[in-house]
Amino acid sequence: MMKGLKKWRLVTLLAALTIILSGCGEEYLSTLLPAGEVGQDQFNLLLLTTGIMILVMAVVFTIYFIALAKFRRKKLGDDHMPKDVEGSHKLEFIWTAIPILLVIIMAVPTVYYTYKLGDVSAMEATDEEGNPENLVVNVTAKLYWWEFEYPEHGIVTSQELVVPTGEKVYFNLISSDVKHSFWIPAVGGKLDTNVENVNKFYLTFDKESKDLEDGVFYGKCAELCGPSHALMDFKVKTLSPDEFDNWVAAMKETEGATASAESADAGEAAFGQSCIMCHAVSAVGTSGASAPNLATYGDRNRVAGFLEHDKQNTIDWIKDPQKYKPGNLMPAFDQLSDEDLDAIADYLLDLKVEE
Amino acid sequence: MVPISIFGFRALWSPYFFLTLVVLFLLYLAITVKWRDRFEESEPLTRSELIYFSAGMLLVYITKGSPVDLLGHILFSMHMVQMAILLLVAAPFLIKGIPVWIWRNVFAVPVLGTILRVLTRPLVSVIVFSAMFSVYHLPAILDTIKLSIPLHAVFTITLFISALCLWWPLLNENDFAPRLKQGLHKIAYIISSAILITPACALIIFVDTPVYETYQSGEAWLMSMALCVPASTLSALSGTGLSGPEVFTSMPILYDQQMGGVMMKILQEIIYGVVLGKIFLSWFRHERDNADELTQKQLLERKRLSMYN
Amino acid sequence: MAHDIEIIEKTPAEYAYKKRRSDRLMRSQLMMFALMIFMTLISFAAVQAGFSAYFVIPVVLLLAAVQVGLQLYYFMHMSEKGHGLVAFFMYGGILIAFLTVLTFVTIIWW
Amino acid sequence: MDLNTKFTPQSWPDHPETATMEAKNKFVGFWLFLGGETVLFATLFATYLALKNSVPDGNEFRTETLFELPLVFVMTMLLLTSSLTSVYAMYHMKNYNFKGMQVWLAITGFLGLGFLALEVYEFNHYIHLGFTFGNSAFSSAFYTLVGTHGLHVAIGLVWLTLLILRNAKRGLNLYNATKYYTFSLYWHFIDVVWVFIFTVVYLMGVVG
Amino acid sequence: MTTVANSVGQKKGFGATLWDWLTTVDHKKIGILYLIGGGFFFVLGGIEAMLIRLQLLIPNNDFVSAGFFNELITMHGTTMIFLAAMPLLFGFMNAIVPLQIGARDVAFPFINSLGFWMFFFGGLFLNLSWFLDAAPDAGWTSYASLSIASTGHGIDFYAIGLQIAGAGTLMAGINFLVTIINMRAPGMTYMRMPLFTWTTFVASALILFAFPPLTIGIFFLTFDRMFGGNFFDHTMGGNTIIWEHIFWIFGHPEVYILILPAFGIFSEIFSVFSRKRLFGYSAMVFATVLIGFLGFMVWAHHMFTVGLGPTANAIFAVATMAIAVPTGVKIFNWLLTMWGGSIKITTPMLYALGFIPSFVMGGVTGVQQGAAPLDYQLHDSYFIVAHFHYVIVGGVVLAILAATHYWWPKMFGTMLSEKLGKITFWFFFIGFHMTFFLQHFLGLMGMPRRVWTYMDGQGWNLFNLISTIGAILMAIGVIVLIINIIVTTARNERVGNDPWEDGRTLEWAIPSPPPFYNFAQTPLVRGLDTYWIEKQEGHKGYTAAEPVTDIHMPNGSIIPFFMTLGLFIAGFGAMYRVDHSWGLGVLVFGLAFTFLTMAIRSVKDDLGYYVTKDQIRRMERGRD
Ligand code: HEA
Ligand code: HEA
Ligand code: HEC
Ligand code: CUA
Ligand SMILES: [Cu+2]
Repeated sequence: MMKGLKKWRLVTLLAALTIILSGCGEEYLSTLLPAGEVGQDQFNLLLLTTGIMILVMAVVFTIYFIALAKFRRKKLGDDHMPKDVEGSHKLEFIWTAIPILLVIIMAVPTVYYTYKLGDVSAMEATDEEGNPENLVVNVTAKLYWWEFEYPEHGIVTSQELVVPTGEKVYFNLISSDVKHSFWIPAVGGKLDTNVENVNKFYLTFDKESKDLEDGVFYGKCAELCGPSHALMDFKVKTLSPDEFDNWVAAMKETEGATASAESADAGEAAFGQSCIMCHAVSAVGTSGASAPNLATYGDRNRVAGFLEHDKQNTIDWIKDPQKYKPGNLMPAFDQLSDEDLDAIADYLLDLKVEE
Repeated sequence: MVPISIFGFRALWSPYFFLTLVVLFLLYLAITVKWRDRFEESEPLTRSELIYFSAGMLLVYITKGSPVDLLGHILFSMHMVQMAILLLVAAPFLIKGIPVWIWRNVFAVPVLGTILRVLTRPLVSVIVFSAMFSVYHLPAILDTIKLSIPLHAVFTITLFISALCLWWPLLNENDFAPRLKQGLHKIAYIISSAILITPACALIIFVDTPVYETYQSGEAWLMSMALCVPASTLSALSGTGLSGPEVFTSMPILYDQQMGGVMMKILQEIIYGVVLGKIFLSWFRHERDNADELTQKQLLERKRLSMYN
Repeated sequence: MAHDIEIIEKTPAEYAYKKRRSDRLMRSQLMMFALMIFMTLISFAAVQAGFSAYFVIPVVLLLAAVQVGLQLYYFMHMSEKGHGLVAFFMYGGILIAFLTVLTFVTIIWW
Repeated sequence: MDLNTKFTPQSWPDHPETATMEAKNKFVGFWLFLGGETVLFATLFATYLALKNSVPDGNEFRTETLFELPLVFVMTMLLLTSSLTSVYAMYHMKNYNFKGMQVWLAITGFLGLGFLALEVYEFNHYIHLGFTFGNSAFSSAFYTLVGTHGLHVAIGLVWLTLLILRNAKRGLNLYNATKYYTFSLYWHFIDVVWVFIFTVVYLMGVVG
Repeated sequence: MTTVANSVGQKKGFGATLWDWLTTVDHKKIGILYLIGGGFFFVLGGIEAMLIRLQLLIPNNDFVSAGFFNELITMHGTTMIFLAAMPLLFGFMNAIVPLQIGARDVAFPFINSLGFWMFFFGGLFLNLSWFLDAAPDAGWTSYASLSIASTGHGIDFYAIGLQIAGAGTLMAGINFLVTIINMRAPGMTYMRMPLFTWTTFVASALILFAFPPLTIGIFFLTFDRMFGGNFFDHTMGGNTIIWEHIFWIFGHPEVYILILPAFGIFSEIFSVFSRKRLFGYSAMVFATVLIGFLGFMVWAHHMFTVGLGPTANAIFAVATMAIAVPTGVKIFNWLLTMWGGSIKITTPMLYALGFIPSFVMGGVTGVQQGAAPLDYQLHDSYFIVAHFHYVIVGGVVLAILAATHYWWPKMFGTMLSEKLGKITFWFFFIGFHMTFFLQHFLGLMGMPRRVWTYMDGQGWNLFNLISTIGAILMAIGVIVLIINIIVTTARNERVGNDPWEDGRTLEWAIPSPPPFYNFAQTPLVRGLDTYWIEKQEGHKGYTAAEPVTDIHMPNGSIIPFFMTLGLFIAGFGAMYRVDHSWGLGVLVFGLAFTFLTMAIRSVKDDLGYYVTKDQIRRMERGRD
């Protein structure tokens, strides 16, 4: 009877919590609206622990307020002498045993999910023909941008991670300068990108991003990495498996693309003059570039990961990157003429692989 | 998944072992109650002694006789739980369950008494126990032991005796045999024993491949099952696809092994934690009940210190 | 006045007893020293002899631990009266020392 | 406390190192300090173990080839012996034999000096081989661990010298007895650390 | 040598007063020095916090620059933890613990003063970075890859400043330990020690074992940055994770070093203002010890996302959750202390009452973070910021404010205004919850911590705005407290021994403020809450353990000040050695200066002086 009552209370509590918690936050950014299995597991753990915590607090607050109401000196009189009690073994046993029980209730799923989420044994699995069974993305974090390599397909992109929905995507994470941390709040978190070893984990993306407000999920750098840590955002596009395959094919088609300084296109020429030594415009390659790959620049959602994606911002950025992202590693090109900048921006905004 | 009941009643419930324990228990009752007056200086059996002894016996049966034992041969993690309970709970219970006057007589036996006194010296007992425990879990040794019934029996019993010796100095309250008088020494003793078994646990926890042949699918595993499953049952089962632990559980072997190390460490820590709590409590009582004496001591010490001032 | 110093003379018998005791203590310490030297020799010899690392490492570590115990208990008198809390804190330090070393050889990669 | 109180072997207290409140405080405090030092050295050892033989590509310094045991053996013997000589010094201190104590302490000091000289020689040798502090993470960890111990020895020597010289004229009293005693504790502790250094760094290093 | 006459204190000139404070070794004065130093840094850290909050008031704000913001958070965290919270607690420990155990001073008065000056000069060094070059900017945790990469001398200031301050802390820790072990009055058995003394004891033990790793870690950092070391340079075989481990091996015990004395303070307050002995005293003591012990086994919960592997994460997760149990025991014992008591809501009690709900909320979110897979989401988000401000501000800072009101009359002989005290409380308390409660949700909504600014349109604007307003309320509260102190000091109404009237422990048995020798005769302690027992039996004051005798007192000394000054100078040398040739000279000079003062200290006998029986009798008579 008692037990039934408690269970019932817990369930309503959890239900109420779900409603309250999901009421806040943006769909593309909030851990409270998980868009993948990992995030869902973590969210469930959040609900469970929050439920227990509210229970604990309810008990504490109840005793607290009753004591406060009943035993005020104002009520009892100034010379009331309370009886001294040394303690009570029975009570002490109760409030040791029950918390232990609660801790065990939390510990079991904790350990279970720790192992579940840490299981990357399938990462290297291959089918009969030796093809990898799972999509693996190599993430390299750099001051202050992200590079995503798809080793199976031989392509690289930056600032925007593109992944298929409905399957486990495995990540190899490393940093090439100082430590960063890779976090997509709405999908599941989070793993550090250390400088000296590769960290591995997986995420699942269950929701296509095109219905979202910006058409992308937001990704964040979660470890302090210098002045522009706050701006080291990236975006995540989740596509249906078919669309993803198309995207990969389109990416592969940019093979060999380059910007020639002699080109008739003024933008391409200027770009080939000043920028190509750092920025590639072909998406085929491996990680290790010193600057973001711009092959998909026209498809992007943001400039440099966080600015509104438009021509003016592109120009402003090229003129004075430090103004927008203090401490980043791109030099200013304020010596370029306005026409050149304009042409470069047009050229860049035309670099697309999606229709 | 196959249920473990396929091994049959004898393997599951070890009736002979059970009978042995019943006989031992009757013997205990006989000595402590029936024939008690034949011993000088004997004292009536107290209720707590009876409870401790019965609980100890029950735990011995549960860990070494009941299906837990069988599981312990299939799953390494279960094996570790079994070890922890047998060595760290059942052993002290049995010590506390046997009345002091019996122990006094045991320690009075000429040669045996001397040996026991050496074995229960704190420094010796803690080292012997940790060494035996660690050696036991070296893969080569464990695999060998688990393939031979006599070896297994001998080692288990010796290990159990060394556990009794480990607990002795902590529990003993009399001077006829080694004891740890001061709470601080007890704490040091417990902590050092916790430290000394950590390397073994840590190795088990952090090694990244399954290291025990007898807990992996294959020949060795099947052979080791002979330890607790009658040969006839086992041969009857051959051909049913009994290949290894994976028949009974979905847990990967490596996880089973790591979990074993973790279980051992956590159980050991909980048990030692309880003991530490008890030591603390008795220290507290001591301080409270002897406050006047302690005050006198402090006054004397004060006098000594101010002598040259 | 409290800072008048009282001087307590030992009787000749007491004094002789004290002398005897401290001489005995000194002799045992000398023996421990011999033991320590001996253990050191074994350690170096075990390494020089080129036994397998799996054998040598536990042995030298064990010998080191024993030697440290001897230093603490014989040379530094940690077993004497009035060292209870001292021992407690030393053990505390050793416990934490142990944990630190343990993690650094296990969960830091490589 | 009066420094001029004269004791005789007969009136000298059994435990001069804890005969007064100040002395007892110093005694306990110093032991606690050693407890802290244990953790301090543990951190150094742990780091050393984590970085042992961890060098950039192409760097060929390894424990197996670098360390030479004979030298370490001599150093060990010197330091172990100095531990014994300081025990002798304390034996005389407890018997109110000031001369004996000073002499044995001086011997302790010379043994320690010998140890330190060999260590300087050893480091110098390595540096000439090119194994400098900045050579690799391994070298940094090695020099920091062994060097911190060496620094402790050096500090001990300075302390010892000051003690011996300062009290040479005025002899033993309850004020400086504790100072001598804590010094001897310190010295033993240095020895304890060295036992682990020669085991963990050198012996285990040579084994690989 | 100080003579008795001037310790008793006639009117003195400014120079003499200053000299007196620079050379003092009296634990009560050093306590006050700690309060002044810690209070100064608290306001400084608070101002930094206000700047942080103002910057985050609205999206895309450019009130401060990105680099400056990182300096702000780093200095805010470092200042608050090392230079404000800990020293303030040390202030109360120094002023109160010797009184509670019936001692005339701490075990090592000289080292006590040295510890203070080390803290003060260390803090000064750290904060001079604002004016010279640049302040540290890698977070208070200074994770290695970033702190090695950081240019300028900011991190060098961090390393050297903390090294000096940390050494002072270690000394203070050992000093308290020995004081409590050796200097307890007769009859004060361990099981009769007031809880504030107990928690000081355990916190000091934590200091003893937690600070050496920090020392070493900072040395590594110093070597890597200034002397060509390679501990954290992975291209040379180094490993940055070593820093994280070492920092948290120190860092987690550090948070218990902060909270345990706070627990002690509240234990005293609950019992006094409920007019009832502490419920479950022995369980409280055991829980304290257990928390201290477990505190060393959980550090990797700050590193769940580092990639240590599932096994390590699982072990540390479970160990972390276990700490909830002893802490819970404490919470319930406090509640049961109030239960059946006679609760008087004074300002200190108000803080204690505010503490319970605040701390429990912070504690339970801590346990949630302990669930490793959940922490993958929470780590380095504002949820963490919310958690630790709930435990630190809701626990430690409330305790410090409570102790300020509670012990002010004992330390200064005059009561802070209760009315202003309550106003402070309400501003601070409401502001505190406004600031930090919503930060939990900000974290869950995806806001990482340590962000200089945030874009519009992420749904974070409103909560950040509210949070900033809350911070302003807190600041108002603190300002009211400052006014209270000024007004009270000006008014200076003297109070007697036991101004709260329900005092239970020994400090209330002697005058406020106590004479420089504390107890004219050493007290005899007759039980837990010994002064309460005396009062119940109708006695005035305390029972003496011995007749009036001459009292031995330590001499004041300027050496600690100069010893630290030497290190302070050497610090600049070490730092500028890299880019100026004179650096080495300054380094050597500073160290030599310190060694010289050390040599002077060890060669010059310092035997203290005596206050004679007659003088004591005269002074005690003069009082009544
Ligand atoms: C005074 C300081 C203080 C205190 C007391 C605590 C207490 C606790 N802390 Fe906190 N913590 C910090 C200061 C503190 N912390 C700081 C400063 C950081 C961040 C550092 C940084 O990164 O900059 C941090 C970060 C931090 C993390 C890392 C988060 C991350 O970065 O990913 C974790 C993870 O486990 C954690 C856990 C805990 C736990 C379990 C407790 C427990 O001790 C809490 C126990 C208390 C209770 C649980 C409440 C009372 C109990 C009951 C009423 C009984 C019943 C309860 C249950 C059964 C649940 N803390
Ligand atoms: C003891 C520890 C302590 C204390 C007391 C506080 C107190 C406060 N903290 Fe602190 N905080 C930390 C320790 C502490 N903090 C740590 C360790 C970090 C992490 C740093 C890092 O990431 O590295 C942190 C980080 C931190 C952040 C996150 C920064 C980020 O990640 O980007 C924020 C943001 O809101 C914040 C706010 C506050 C506020 C508003 C207070 C308030 O409670 C402050 C209240 C005090 C005042 C407001 C004083 C005001 C007095 C005046 C203003 C007087 C007026 C002046 C005159 C009249 C001259 N703190
Ligand atoms: C020295 C190398 C370097 C050169 C030369 C350089 N860049 Fe960059 N560029 C960078 C880096 C590094 C970044 C990433 C900055 C960040 O986000 O922190 C970047 C980012 C960008 C971005 C934003 C990328 C995105 O994915 O949103 C654009 C657009 C860009 N650069 C354009 C240019 C143009 C146009 C030129 C030539 C006129 C140029 N860059 C020259 C290094 C360079
Ligand atoms: Cu990259 Cu923060
Ligand atoms: Cu922590």
